[in-house]
Amino acid sequence: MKYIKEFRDPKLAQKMLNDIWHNTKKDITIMEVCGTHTMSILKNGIRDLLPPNINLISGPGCPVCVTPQWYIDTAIALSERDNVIITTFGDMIKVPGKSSSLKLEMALGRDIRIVISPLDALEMAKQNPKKEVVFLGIGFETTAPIIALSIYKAKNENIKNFSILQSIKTMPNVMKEVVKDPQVNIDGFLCPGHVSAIIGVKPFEFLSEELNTPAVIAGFEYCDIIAAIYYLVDMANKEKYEVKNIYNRIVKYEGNEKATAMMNKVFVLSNSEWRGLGNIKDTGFKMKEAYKNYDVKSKIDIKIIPSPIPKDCLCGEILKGIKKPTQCKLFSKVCNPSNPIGACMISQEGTCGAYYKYKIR
Amino acid sequence: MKYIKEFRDPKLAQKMLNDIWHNTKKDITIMEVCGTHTMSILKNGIRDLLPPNINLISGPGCPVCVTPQWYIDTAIALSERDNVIITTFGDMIKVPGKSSSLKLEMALGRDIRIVISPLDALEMAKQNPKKEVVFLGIGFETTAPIIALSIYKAKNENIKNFSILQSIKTMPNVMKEVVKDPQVNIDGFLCPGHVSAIIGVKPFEFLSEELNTPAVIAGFEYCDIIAAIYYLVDMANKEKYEVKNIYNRIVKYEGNEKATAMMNKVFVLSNSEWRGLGNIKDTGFKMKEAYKNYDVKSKIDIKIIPSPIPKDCLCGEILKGIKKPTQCKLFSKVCNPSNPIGACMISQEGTCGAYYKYKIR
Amino acid sequence: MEIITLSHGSGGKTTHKLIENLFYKNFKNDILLQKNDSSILQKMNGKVAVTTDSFVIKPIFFLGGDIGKLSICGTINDLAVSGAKPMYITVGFIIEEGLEIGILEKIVMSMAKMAKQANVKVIAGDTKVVEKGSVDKIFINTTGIGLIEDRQLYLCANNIQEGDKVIISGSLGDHGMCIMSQREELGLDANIKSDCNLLNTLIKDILNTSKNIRIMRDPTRGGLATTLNEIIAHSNRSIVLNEKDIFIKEEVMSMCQMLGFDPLYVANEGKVVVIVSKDDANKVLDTMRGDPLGKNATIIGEIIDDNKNRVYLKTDIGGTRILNMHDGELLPRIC
Amino acid sequence: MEIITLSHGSGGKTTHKLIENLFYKNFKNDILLQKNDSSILQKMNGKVAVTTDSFVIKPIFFLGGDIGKLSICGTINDLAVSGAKPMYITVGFIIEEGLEIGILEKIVMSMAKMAKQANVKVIAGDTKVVEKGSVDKIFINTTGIGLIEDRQLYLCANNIQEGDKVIISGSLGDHGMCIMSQREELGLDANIKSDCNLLNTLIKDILNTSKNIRIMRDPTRGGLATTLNEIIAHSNRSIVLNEKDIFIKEEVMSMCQMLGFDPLYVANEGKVVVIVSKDDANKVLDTMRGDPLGKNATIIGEIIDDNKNRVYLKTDIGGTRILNMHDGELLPRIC
Amino acid sequence: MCIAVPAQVIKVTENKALVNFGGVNIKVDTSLVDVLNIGDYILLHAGCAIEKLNKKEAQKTLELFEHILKDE
Amino acid sequence: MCIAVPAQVIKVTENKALVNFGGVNIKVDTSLVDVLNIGDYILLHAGCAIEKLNKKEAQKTLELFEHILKDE
Ligand code: SF4
Ligand code: SF4
Ligand SMILES: [Mg+2]
Ligand SMILES: [Mg+2]
Ligand SMILES: [Mg+2]
Ligand SMILES: [Mg+2]
Ligand SMILES: [Mg+2]
Ligand SMILES: [Mg+2]
Ligand SMILES: [Mg+2]
Ligand SMILES: [Mg+2]
Ligand SMILES: [Mg+2]
Ligand SMILES: [Mg+2]
Repeated sequence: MKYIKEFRDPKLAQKMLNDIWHNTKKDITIMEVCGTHTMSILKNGIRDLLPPNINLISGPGCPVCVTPQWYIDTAIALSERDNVIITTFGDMIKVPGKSSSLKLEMALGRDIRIVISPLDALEMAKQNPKKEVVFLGIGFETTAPIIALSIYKAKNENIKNFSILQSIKTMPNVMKEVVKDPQVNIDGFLCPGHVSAIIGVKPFEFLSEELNTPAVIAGFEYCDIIAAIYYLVDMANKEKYEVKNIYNRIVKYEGNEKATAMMNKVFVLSNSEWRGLGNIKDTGFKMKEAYKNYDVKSKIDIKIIPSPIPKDCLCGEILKGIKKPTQCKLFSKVCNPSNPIGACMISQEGTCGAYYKYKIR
Repeated sequence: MKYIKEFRDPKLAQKMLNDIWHNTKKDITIMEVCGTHTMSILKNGIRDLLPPNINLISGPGCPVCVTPQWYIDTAIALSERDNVIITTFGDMIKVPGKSSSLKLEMALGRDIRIVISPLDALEMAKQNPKKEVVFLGIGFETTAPIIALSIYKAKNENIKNFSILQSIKTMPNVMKEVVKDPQVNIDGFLCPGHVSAIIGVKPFEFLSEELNTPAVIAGFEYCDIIAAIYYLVDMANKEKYEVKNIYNRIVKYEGNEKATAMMNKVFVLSNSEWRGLGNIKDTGFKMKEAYKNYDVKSKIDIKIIPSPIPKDCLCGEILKGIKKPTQCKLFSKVCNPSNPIGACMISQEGTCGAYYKYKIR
Repeated sequence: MEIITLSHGSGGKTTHKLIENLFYKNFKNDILLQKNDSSILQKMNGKVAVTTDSFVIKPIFFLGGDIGKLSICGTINDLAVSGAKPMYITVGFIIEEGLEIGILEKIVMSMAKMAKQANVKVIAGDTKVVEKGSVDKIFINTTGIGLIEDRQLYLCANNIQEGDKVIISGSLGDHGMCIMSQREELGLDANIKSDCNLLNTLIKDILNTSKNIRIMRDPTRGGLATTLNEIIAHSNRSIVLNEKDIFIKEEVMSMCQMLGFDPLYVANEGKVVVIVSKDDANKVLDTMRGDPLGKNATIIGEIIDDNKNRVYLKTDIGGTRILNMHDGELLPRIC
Repeated sequence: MEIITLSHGSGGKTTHKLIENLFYKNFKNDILLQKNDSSILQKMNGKVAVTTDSFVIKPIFFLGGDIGKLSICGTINDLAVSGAKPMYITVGFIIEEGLEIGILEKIVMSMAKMAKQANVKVIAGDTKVVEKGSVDKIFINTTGIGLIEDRQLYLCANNIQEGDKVIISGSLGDHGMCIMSQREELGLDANIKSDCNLLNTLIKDILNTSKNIRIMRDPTRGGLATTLNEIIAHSNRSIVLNEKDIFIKEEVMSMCQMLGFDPLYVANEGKVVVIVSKDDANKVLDTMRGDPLGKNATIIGEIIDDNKNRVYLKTDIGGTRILNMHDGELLPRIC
Repeated sequence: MCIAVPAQVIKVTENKALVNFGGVNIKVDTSLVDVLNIGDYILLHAGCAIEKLNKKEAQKTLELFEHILKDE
Repeated sequence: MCIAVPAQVIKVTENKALVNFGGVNIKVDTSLVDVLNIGDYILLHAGCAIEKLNKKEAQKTLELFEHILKDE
């Protein structure tokens, strides 16, 4: 595995960790805003290896976590139509709606299929011309260009039975929202590496420039992550605030221009509802006029019933790093992976899910 | 079970059998032309109980036996169409076509359903408006009015996705054909009780009047059948030729006029192909002009490939009573109920099937 | 409405919860609760009888039973007719996702009840859940282990002798026609109860009554005619049955007549056919009639020595019919 | 192309023909050929181990095996890890009408080959055929019976002591990722061979090497992590594994990474995990490495006494992760 | 050639009747026979009443049989 | 938040490439990246190449790490 193993070097990790222990003089709170970073931190047991005054918190970086409940309910309502095939990433399958989940609906015989790409869903639409193939469009900027591409191709190839239930989100503005909350207190950001691969470095520069918070764009192997922490501690100590890119092998300053062009061809920024955070300006996408036929809502008249946040669920504060899962009354006993209440419990990258799985207390 | 048990009286049967033994002076050949009579004779072991100079032979009285192979092949070809549901009496399921059977096609996933009435098939058409429900219309005059009724109702209720693959046969003319064959030598007929229930006594009077052959219309319990033989022996002895009706509880001289009216409303006499006997004039039915939309052939363009009689199969001669199954080279070894070659082996009432099942040699 | 999902078969927590809350709760016994990959039995003092069957019945609930009851009775009966004392049973479930857990629970409770009644321990189990459409609701495999305490006992077709009597414990065709009457599409409405039942006690009493039991069988799939053909195929003798002595309930007979079936080929699930020496036949008959499950027992025939391996039926009027082994499934017919 | 039809399951002639020509022919042995409702085994001198499993794998043929091989190996392995000598197996087939007989034959031959290799007799069987669509091609239940010859032997989680070593016989995740690689809709092409194999010889050698084997398991559904959690749940101790000692083949790891799986939770079908006293660990490891199926065996962890019933994983960089029992089936993920 | 059984009418509605044959109830179409009354017997084939049973004639046939039996 | 892996290009066709990631081959859409050559590495996410991997920059990062390791 080239470009993976090279970034796994126990000796290097040890050295950086030593330096971090040595250099960390004050309490430092670092937020990672990418679920895959969260997972890697947990899988490698990095939290254990850091000095106690470094506090790692997980932001709203799991696309499944931040999808509101009505979205699931809408997907379920769509799946109940005879002529609809729902296609989705496996991640969405277990997410609980108001009274069901796609998994339960599958068990009851609805035509719901797991795909690993929206392009596979498009292929399925071609093969099932009598069915409306609806793809559950969730994700951040990493996934957005691919969903855009599938829509673009559908239009180009004149495929009319393909559409998206749209809930794509964008990263920078929600990070802004999180940091602006007076309760929130973050000393450094671990920026999402794969989002950055698409949008580049610039969209994160407000962190250092406007908010005086250092940030590092990093990859996902343990050396990448530990190095990021190393640099964040270093910048915090030196009170030198910049957005440092140590994932240059993938992330260009300007990002992937072809991918952003595709994204912008099909989508335009819009408000978006985040589970636990509410409706936030310019943190999502909607289809441009030319592509609006590929929005399932333009084709199928489905009533969307806004969903209240489950009572006692602290998802919102957990996503902002204000609370920890263990502070939630429901955690573990009532809310667990077999019976997730909030979305943070659904995915292994969801903060509550990770806390549960790895028995963090 | 009233009107069944009363016609099962061992003492009476014994008495009649004694009389038959006593009265049978010469060799007498009796043909039963109803498979259900054949079955009852075999089930009750009546053959054993008759004097050796009475020879019972089975005529073309099993509607499955006499259906040509191309009919099965056509049904199979229809079943291969996605939008077709084939409905059929269970009897047809195992009948071999050229290279398959409905049973094998079911196993391969075709939508083929067993019904006990053509009216159930019509019901199925109502419940599956997007499918063409084809009923395999086989049978004699007993079944014909019911099939006619289903067509009449379909037209009346404006049901457009129901049709018949038609191969209904009528009895009297084929009996005439059989008796006219110079090789055939029959001294008495056991007339089909349930066909007579519909068409009455008159259509069989040619037997006594034109052909000097006595005939008895009888029911299906063993006393009915033994009594019929008793009277046939008696008439043969007395050289007194008439058509005697001892099934008066069911068979009226004029038959069931409502049923024949229904039959004649929908059908008109036509030539018909009999497996083993060939095409015979006025031995079948076709739809009248007003109902021709209910003939599947008018709706679906299916090529009918006439089927040759399987080589070495003696079905034709067996149906005429000229040969016995045991004279067929294929009998038992090659041709048996698991692998029937000719149609006589398919149904338990088929002469070969019965010979096989009851190990008659 | 709680339903079974693929998680219940994935071997993880949900599976364990199901096992604890449903299977262990209902089947609990020392051996099952070892919770190991294999269950360990203490030494068995005698020969061991083993049998396996899968149950795929539709509908899963029917008058007189359900797939669970059937899966236990069927296997216990197969052990019992072999002369074994049923001791242990293993259970393998294959479940379609989407099945209501309440339905599974009913089935499991019904199994537990039968196992308890037969004093048999469910010692091992397995649960697989398959995708919707990959199975029809639920299939159950049971494997039974029994102990043959009497070292002399060996029931086998070779023991059969001329003059031996054939006894059947009651009416024929009840199970098969019960199931047929519940096939909605046929539109037939009859109050036919399946005979599905445990025969182990009846059979124990039979074995205690006579040392001259030649062979026993439960005439399930294929009915009495097929079972007798199987028995006689392994011997050199034939069987003659008397039609008049064979008891078929009126509604079972009616259903058969309407659909063109022969009740001698229809499945039973709570009947035993016994072949016993001529001399002991009446004694055995008396014992059988003393048990509710054998109260309609009759001697229906005897063994003759004609070297033909045939099953003959003497009809009511003295004719003879040969009952061959049937071939293929029973289909409702109109002619 | 000959296919299976409902007749093959109806218990009549076609069934008997299938049994004679396919099952008896391939599985033949003295006990099976008793052809009775139950098969009679001679007395078993020792404790008896029993296990049951149903196999519902899709696809039915895969690189390194097929459903038939798997159904024999899986059950024999469950007997073997319990310290039993696998002796007998029963087989229950549930077949969808329309299956090619040639496919069934391949499966049966594969089963017969494995049974022969393990010196195990197939002693009883059952075949059910269900309507098209009522099952997905073929399901197989096997129930295994083994003999525990060593009267002292009782492998059980209670035996586990602090300092005991955990050994795994080879690479992890091969079976699960082989199956995943054959799911066409994912479009992934990898040359991953299932590890599906018989472990009885390897395990016999292990038991002959050390009297201090605490417990063994084959980490199938749920993978190593789930199996270790099951083991430790019944003790009062914890397990610490060392990530660096766990062997996962590159392509298996790659497949896991692409689909978001953790290989420690992926099924194996030819691996055994052994918990053995510290002192005997190296001896056992040597024995294992002497067998082709154990050539990659390594000591991957040890038992600690922290009263927590946990499975810990020490990561490459010295961090600690808790491996919980997984919950629910593995679904391919993109995030 | 056609399985048909005598069943007793237990309920009559327009063009339909519920009939009983030895303990088995089935709804049949009665379009092909004359007016039915409860207690009548019909001949049932393929889901239809295809004829009414004539009880008197049945009796006469039985008497005819009786006659044969008694006959010397 | 998105599983993505670096995979090596082994075959290129119009808008598609066959790539290998540690022994697993998969066909990916390449519409979103510039011209690819055999031997190039791409970042694979959800069936698409979403970026090319810059081997030189990777080397530079490793050198930076090397530097930290050697440091002091
Ligand atoms: S534990 Fe559950 S309920 Fe509590 S914050 Fe997390 S997801 Fe919400
Ligand atoms: S035995 Fe078979 S081949 Fe011969 S006549 Fe009869 S049906 Fe035809
Ligand atoms: Mg749908
Ligand atoms: Mg069709
Ligand atoms: Mg059995
Ligand atoms: Mg059985
Ligand atoms: Mg049995
Ligand atoms: Mg199991
Ligand atoms: Mg097992
Ligand atoms: Mg197992
Ligand atoms: Mg196991
Ligand atoms: Mg069986």
